[in-house]
Parts: sequence; C-alpha cells; structure tokens
Amino acid sequence: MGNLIGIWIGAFLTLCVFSFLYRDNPFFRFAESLFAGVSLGYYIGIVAANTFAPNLVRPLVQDFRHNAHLLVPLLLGLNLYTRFIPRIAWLARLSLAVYIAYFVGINMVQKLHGEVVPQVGATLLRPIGGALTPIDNLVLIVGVLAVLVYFYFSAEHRGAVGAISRLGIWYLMLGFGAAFGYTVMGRVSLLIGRMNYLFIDLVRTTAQNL
Amino acid sequence: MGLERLLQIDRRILYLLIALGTLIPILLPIGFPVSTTRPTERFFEKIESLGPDDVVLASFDYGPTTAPENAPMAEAILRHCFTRRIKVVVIALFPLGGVTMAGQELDLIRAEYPALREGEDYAFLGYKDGAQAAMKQMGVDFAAVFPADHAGRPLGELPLMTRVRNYDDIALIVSLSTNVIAEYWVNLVNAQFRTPVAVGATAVSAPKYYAYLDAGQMLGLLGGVKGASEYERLLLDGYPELRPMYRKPGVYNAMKGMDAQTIDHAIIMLFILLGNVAFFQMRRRAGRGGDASGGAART
Amino acid sequence: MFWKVRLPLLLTALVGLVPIVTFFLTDRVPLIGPAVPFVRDRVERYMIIIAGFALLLGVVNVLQGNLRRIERRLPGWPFAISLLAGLLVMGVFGILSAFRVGPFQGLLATPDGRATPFYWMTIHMFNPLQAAMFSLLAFYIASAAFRSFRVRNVEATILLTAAFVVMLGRTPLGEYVLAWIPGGERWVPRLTDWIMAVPNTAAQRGVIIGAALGAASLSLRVILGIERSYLGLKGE
Amino acid sequence: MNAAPWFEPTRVGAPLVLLLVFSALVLFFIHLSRRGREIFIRRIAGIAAIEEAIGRATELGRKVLYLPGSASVDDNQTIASLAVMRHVASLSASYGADLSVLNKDPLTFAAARETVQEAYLQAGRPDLFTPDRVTYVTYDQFAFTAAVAGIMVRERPAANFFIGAYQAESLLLAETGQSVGAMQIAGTAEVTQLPFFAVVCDYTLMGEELYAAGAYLSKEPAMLGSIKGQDFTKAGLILCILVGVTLEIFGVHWLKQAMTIR
Repeated sequence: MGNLIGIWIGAFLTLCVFSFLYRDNPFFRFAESLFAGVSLGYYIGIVAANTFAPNLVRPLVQDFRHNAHLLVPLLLGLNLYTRFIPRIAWLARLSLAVYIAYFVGINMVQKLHGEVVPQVGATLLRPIGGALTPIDNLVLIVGVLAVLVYFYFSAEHRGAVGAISRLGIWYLMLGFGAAFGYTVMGRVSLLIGRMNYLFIDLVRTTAQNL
Repeated sequence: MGLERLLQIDRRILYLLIALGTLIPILLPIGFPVSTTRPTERFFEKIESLGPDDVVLASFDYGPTTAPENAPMAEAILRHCFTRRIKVVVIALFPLGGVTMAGQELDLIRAEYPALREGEDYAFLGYKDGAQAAMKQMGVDFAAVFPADHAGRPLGELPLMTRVRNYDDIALIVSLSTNVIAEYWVNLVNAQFRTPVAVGATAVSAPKYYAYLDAGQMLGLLGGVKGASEYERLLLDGYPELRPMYRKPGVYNAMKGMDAQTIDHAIIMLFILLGNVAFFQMRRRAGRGGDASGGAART
Repeated sequence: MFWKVRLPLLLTALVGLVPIVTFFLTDRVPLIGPAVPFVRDRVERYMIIIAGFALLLGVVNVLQGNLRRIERRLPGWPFAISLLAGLLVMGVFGILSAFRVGPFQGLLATPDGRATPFYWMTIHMFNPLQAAMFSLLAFYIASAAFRSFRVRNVEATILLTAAFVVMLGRTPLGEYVLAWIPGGERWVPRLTDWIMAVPNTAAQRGVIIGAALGAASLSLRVILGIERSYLGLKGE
Repeated sequence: MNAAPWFEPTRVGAPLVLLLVFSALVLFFIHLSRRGREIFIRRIAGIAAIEEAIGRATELGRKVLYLPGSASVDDNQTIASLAVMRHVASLSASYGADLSVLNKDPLTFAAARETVQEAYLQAGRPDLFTPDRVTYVTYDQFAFTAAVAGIMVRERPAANFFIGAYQAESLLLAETGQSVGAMQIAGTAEVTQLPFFAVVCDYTLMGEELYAAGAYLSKEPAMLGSIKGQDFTKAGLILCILVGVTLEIFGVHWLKQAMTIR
C-alpha cells in the first residue's frame, strides 16, 4: 500500500514538473519548492550518516585520545560560522583559505600529471595510420595543434596564426556538433524512462494493489 | 512564404511532438528493423561460445536514471546466459541504486526460468562500496569482498561460489555501466588479470570506449539503447523461443525504445531542415540581412 | 592588516605547496617522509568534514530567507512553507537515522532490511523529481537544435552538419538514406563513428590540454597570492 | 640510483619536468611584467561582452543573474568564476544593476558572499549590498536547476552568467534563459557541456579562456604575466608534439614513452 501511495505521489510530482513545459504555474512552483526542501533534507541526512556520524562524532566519542586529531577539521568547520559574529567575521576566511589552498595544490599537479602529459603523449603518433582510416592520426594531430593555436593568447588572430586558429574553430565546431547530436539519444532515453514510469509502472503497480 | 512562420513557431508544439513521439512507440511498437554492428556481435558471440561449465560475472554499475538504456541490456544478457545454462554471479558496484537495479532485473528474469536454483545456477552477492579496491581484492578472493551473499548466506554454503575463487574462474566479466566503473574493469581488472571484459554502456559514454575496443582491452560493447536493441535482435534470431518475452504489451524493451529514438531523431532533423529552408527564404527576401537570434558559433 | 590579509595568504601558500611537494615523494624521504601518507590519506577526509559544516551554512541561509518570506508575506510565500516542510521532515528523518536515535536505525534500511521513512521519501519524492527535471532535457535539446542549427556562416554550418550526420547515424535512418547505393547502408554509421573518434577527439584533446594549463596557472596564482578574489580581497 | 626510493617513480619523469618548466616560465613572466614590461594579451570576445550585458540589464531595469557553477571551491573552475564574479559585482555596483548570485555548493556560497560584498565595498557602494544578493538554494543539481528556472521565468533577468563547472544542467539553464530573452554569457572547462553553451548562449568562454578571464579583467601586471608564462608553455607543447611526431615517423619512441604514464 505504501508503494501504491508512493508511486502516485511520484507520478503527480512528475506531472507537476512537466507542466513547466507549458508555462510556469502553481503546480510547478509547488513541486519546485518541495524539491528544493526535500533535496536539502536528503543531503543533510547523507552528510550526517556518511560523514559526521562515522568520521567525526563516533570516533571522537568512542576513543577520544586516538582521534583527537579530528579536532582540526572540527574547529576549521566550526570556524566557518564566525561569519555571523561581525567582530571576528574575518576568521572564517582562514578555513576557506585552507580548504581552497589544499585543492588548488592538488589540482595543479593532477592537471599537469593526469591531463597535459598523457593527452600530449597520446598525440605523438605516426601521421599515416589509424583505427578507422589511414589518415586518422594525421587528422587528429592537425586538430590538436590547431585548437592549441586557437587558445594562444599572445598573438592576434591574423595572418598564419589567424588561419590556423580558424581551422581550430572548425575542429571545435565539428566536435561540438557531433557531441550535441550524439547526446540526443541519451536525453531521449531519460524521457522514455519517465514515460515508462507514468504509463507502465504506475498502471502495473496500481493493478497489483487493487 | 508560409514556411517562414515556422521560424516563429511556439516551442511548445515541438515539445508536444517529442512527447508523442516517445510515448506512442512505447505503447504501440512500430518495429523498425534493427541492423547489428561488430562490437555487439563480438559480445554476443563470446557468450554464445560459453556453456554450462562457464561462469559469467555480471556487475550492475548503473542506477535508475540510466535504466532505460542499461536495463534492457541486463535483461537480454541474463536471458542469453540462463537459456544457455551459463552460471552467473551478480554483483553491484554503483553506489546510487546499483543493487536495487540488480535485484529488480534478477527477480524479473529468474521468474522466466523456474528450473534455476539460486546458489547453484546463479548467485547474487549484493553491493560493495569502493569499486576499485573491491575489484583488486576480487582478483585474490571473492569471499574477502563478499563474505556472504545478498541474503546473508556465507559464500561457502553456495555450491556455485565454492567453484569460484577469483577471476581465474570467471570466463567473462560483463559491466552494465553508467559511468567510470566500466573503465576500472578495463584498466584495472583486464589489464592485471587478463579476464575478458565486455561492457554495456550508456550512449553518452560509449564513444570514449572505442579506443579500448581497438586496443583489445574490451571484448565487446553495447552503446545505449541502440546497442541494447542490437543484442535483443541477435538473441531473438538465435533463440526464437524467447520471442514472446519481447512481444508482451506493456513491457519495455530496447527495440521499443529504439522506435521512440528513431521517431524523435526524425522529428528533430525534420525541424532543422524545415527551419533552414525557411531561414533561406527569409534571407533571400530580406536581401542578405539574416537573423541574429541564437548564438551558435559565436565564441 | 596581518591578520585579515597576510595570514590567510600565507596559509594559502603553505597549505597549497603541501600536496604539490608530497605528490612526487614517497614516505622514505627523511624528515618530511611521514607527512606523505598523512597528506594522502587523512587531509582529504578532513576536507570532507569541513565541507559538511559548510552545508549547514547553506541550510541556515535557506531557513533565514524562507522564514523572512513567510513573515513579510513576500510574493510566493506559501511556497516557502512547502519548501520548509520538505526540508524539515526529510532533514529530521535524516539526522535521527544517521545517529540511530530511537526507532530510526539506519538511513535507507533498518538492520533487518525494512525501508525507512527517509528511504520512502527518497524513492517516491526525491528520485521522481530528479528524474523528471533531468528528462526535460529531451525537450530542450530538441528546441535548442531547431532554433540554433541554421546555415548562418561557415562555423555554424560545420556545427549543424556534424550534428545532423551523427543524429542520422545513431538511428536506423542512417542506414536507409544511402541504402540505394550497394553497401551504402554502412556509410553514415561509419562516418558517425569516425567523426566521434577522430576530429571530435582532436577538439576535446585541444580543449583539455589548454584548460589544464589554464587551471595550473590559476593554481600558481592562488598559491603566490596574486589571485585572491575568492577571499574577497583586492589585487596587490 | 640512490635517490630513487625518495620519489614516486611514475610521477617524477615528464610530469615533474613539465611542472618545473611551467612554474619557471610563469614566475619569469610575472617578474618581467612587474618590472614594467608591456604584456600583450589578445581580446577575448566573451570577456568584452560582460560590460555590455550588465549595461543592458541596468537600462532595462532587470536583474543580472550570476551562477558560479555546480562545483565546490575544490574545483579550479569555481575559483576562476569567483574572479569573474568579482568583476561582475564591481560593475553591477557602479552601474547600480540588480545583481543576484545563486549557489548550489555551500562553500562556493561562502566564498561568493565574501567576494561580492568586498566588490561592492571597493566600488564605493556598500549601501547597495544586501545579504540576499548572494543566496544559497540547495545542494541537488536538478533541484537547484528547477529553482533557478523558476526564478528566471518569474523575474526575467536581462543578463545571465553561467561561469564555472557545469554538468547536465547547462542546457536546462541556458534554454530557459534564452526563452525569457536574457543575454547570456557562459564559461566552462567541462568539455561535455561546452557544446550546449556554445549553441545556446550569446558568448562562451571555452576552457582556458575561462581561467584567463579573471586575470585579463584585473589588468594587473602579475596576472597578465602568468598568462604569458602559460602561453609559452603551450608553445613549448606544440613544439613537443611536432618533434614527437617527427621522431615517431623515424621509429624513435623515447619521447612518446616518456609521456605515457603507466
């Protein structure tokens, strides 16, 4: 019975969202605000259950001595709230600075190590050859170079640089168009899923429960 | 000149056509012919080469949002394995609903094969957090990762699992995947343990996987609803007795999904074509003025 | 000046260098060796905890904003009630289950496998709303394609053509169009695969390399204290 | 080698060389530029359009909406977005435009509040800053999108900025914004979402342009110097590809092997 009520609620909310396609209306507005509230509540639950309880509260309560180091993130976290006390509001910046700095450092090495080096390495190919046609590698190498030239900021797009970066734009447009066309299928699949939910699952669950 | 009015068409008319183009084929299948491609055929042929002594590991690495793409793949592959009496070990590594999907599909398909015994013909080990670490450990011992099956029975009590210790006892790994987990199966498990990996991927991630296919790291690939429908076609051609399963009204499958895809693609392409014809008519009349709305290609 | 400007910048520089240096080292380096596994294993978990505290900061802002809306009867105030109701019910279920208070044992399922109220709200309210909103993309991608794919100039034409070919090649339509040529039914699907695998890869690779350099350069600016907008600070 | 156990073997080769060369170039050009050397950076169309968009919103008396993306401040795209946001806030303050920044991530929200408040202060208009200029919506991608789409159709902003890390919500936001007639400027380094922004928005800062935008807008010598250093690294990589391809033609594989990470 809980399932039957649930699926009807879900179907109603789905229709509320779809009604936005026609125009904004109170049903959509209701679904939208409920969605904002429920989703925030959902993440409160997830963060509490997956982070706070197992990684902070329980270790500190059960064995404080060995887990005292957890006071560091606890204090940095609480420190974010100094923002509400005007006299010491600037303290919150320190937590933010630590958090951002750590990830900025990580990103720097990961981008160079995990993206630039392997992507450049994968482009070092014999120009003649390829998986699908013999000119694949050549087309690929030229494309990578042209796009890189497009992103070169130190020269105006004139003359030779202009011509190569124009080629770079063409590659980008070809890639964007292809990715766009390719994604249509995945997006239609999502709609198929919703149609199944509204017209097949709903009917089946209702029939099973009556 | 009537076409020019198309340029000002209310977008809601297009929305309505897309909605109908999706709904009608699901309720009333059209049955566009499905032609098959090599990556799908290789996948099918591999399972075709296996028999009752072989074990397939099926990993459910997707959640409800991509079920329209991944679920038909899971159904066709499970039917194929069970019809050939191949043993199947089912696991789930996707955190957001993978285990729910696995349970649903397994319930659905095993109902069609009443002779199958759980624990002997197939085993459902449940979900494990931390995909990469779990994969590495399974290379040593499944029981270290899944001490008990989904229902809490120790693996030692399942006849099938006494035969399966690690990847050496697995003939093929099938990952039904929505994201990066399929890549782990290839980069980690295939690379280290040499067990063949075949992937059922969403349409969005499939193009990336052609490189693995070329390199031989991936044995077969199903890309989105299209790939799933190809597998269904091969299955029905090889096993006509399964046809009733795919003719049931009110049951979704990838061939029906492909009908919807085809119609929606056709609607969009038709609109693009007509839009451009109208655009040309307008431009010719306006004397090369053109319209500047929409920002395509201004970067 | 020191406390409000110099200190955060100094902290940024120090903390930012830690993952860069430890990235290349093993734990066998003298002096700083033991710090290597510490940075790799522990600091990341600290960061997740700090982010958890930040979520509550957001929740406070949402509560304040919506309570004010109801109090002052601002336009649309009744919807603030449904928002707060959803937030409170779901949030309270979540917190009680997370800390296993009273009958709330477990977030999604109780130890004996029964679904919790939190789970019920997840699958019957949260998930359908998510999926419905996500699926609107099917409509939007159609209208964006119709409106924007016009043969306006060379660039727009390349974009349109690539999209058109790929859309054609992804369905049986791609096989029909050239089926009148012997063997032609394979051409469009093959062209689709080629566009995706070759020029598309080239374009993506170029963007990825450039963006990664840009990101690394930004990292360096932050560590050097040149870029400081994120702290609200003005340039040097 | 004696030092070997001190270093992660898979990381010290090409990646370390690249890191050192790159850092050296950036530092060198920052130094040059601080000493007064002129630095030329070409015009980037999307950046030039920012002022136009805010001016237009002010004339029409409609909102300027700024969304810093869906990622937290652990993503460099968000940091880049905050730099652009600072500029947008400062312009909005001096024009008197009605700016509204909506957030999905709570830490990004915390940082955005600092950024916007200080920008208003420094523009000499602290009176125009109210706490509801920067608000938190919700942590869920699609709940956030639904809320923002609702705000767009109800308040009809004249300028939308989508700058930062974006996922599938990109097209939902951009299409809704387009339908209410907003001028839209997007910027992201997410390769998968660039096509949708490029097709629907008026201007799109692509990848590296997003990261350069803040530096470009600040016009500070040190900032521009860092862009120059990054540009020279890029030129070096182009050269590296040309050399590497030539070596491959002659069957010499060491460069490719050095750049293949195992």
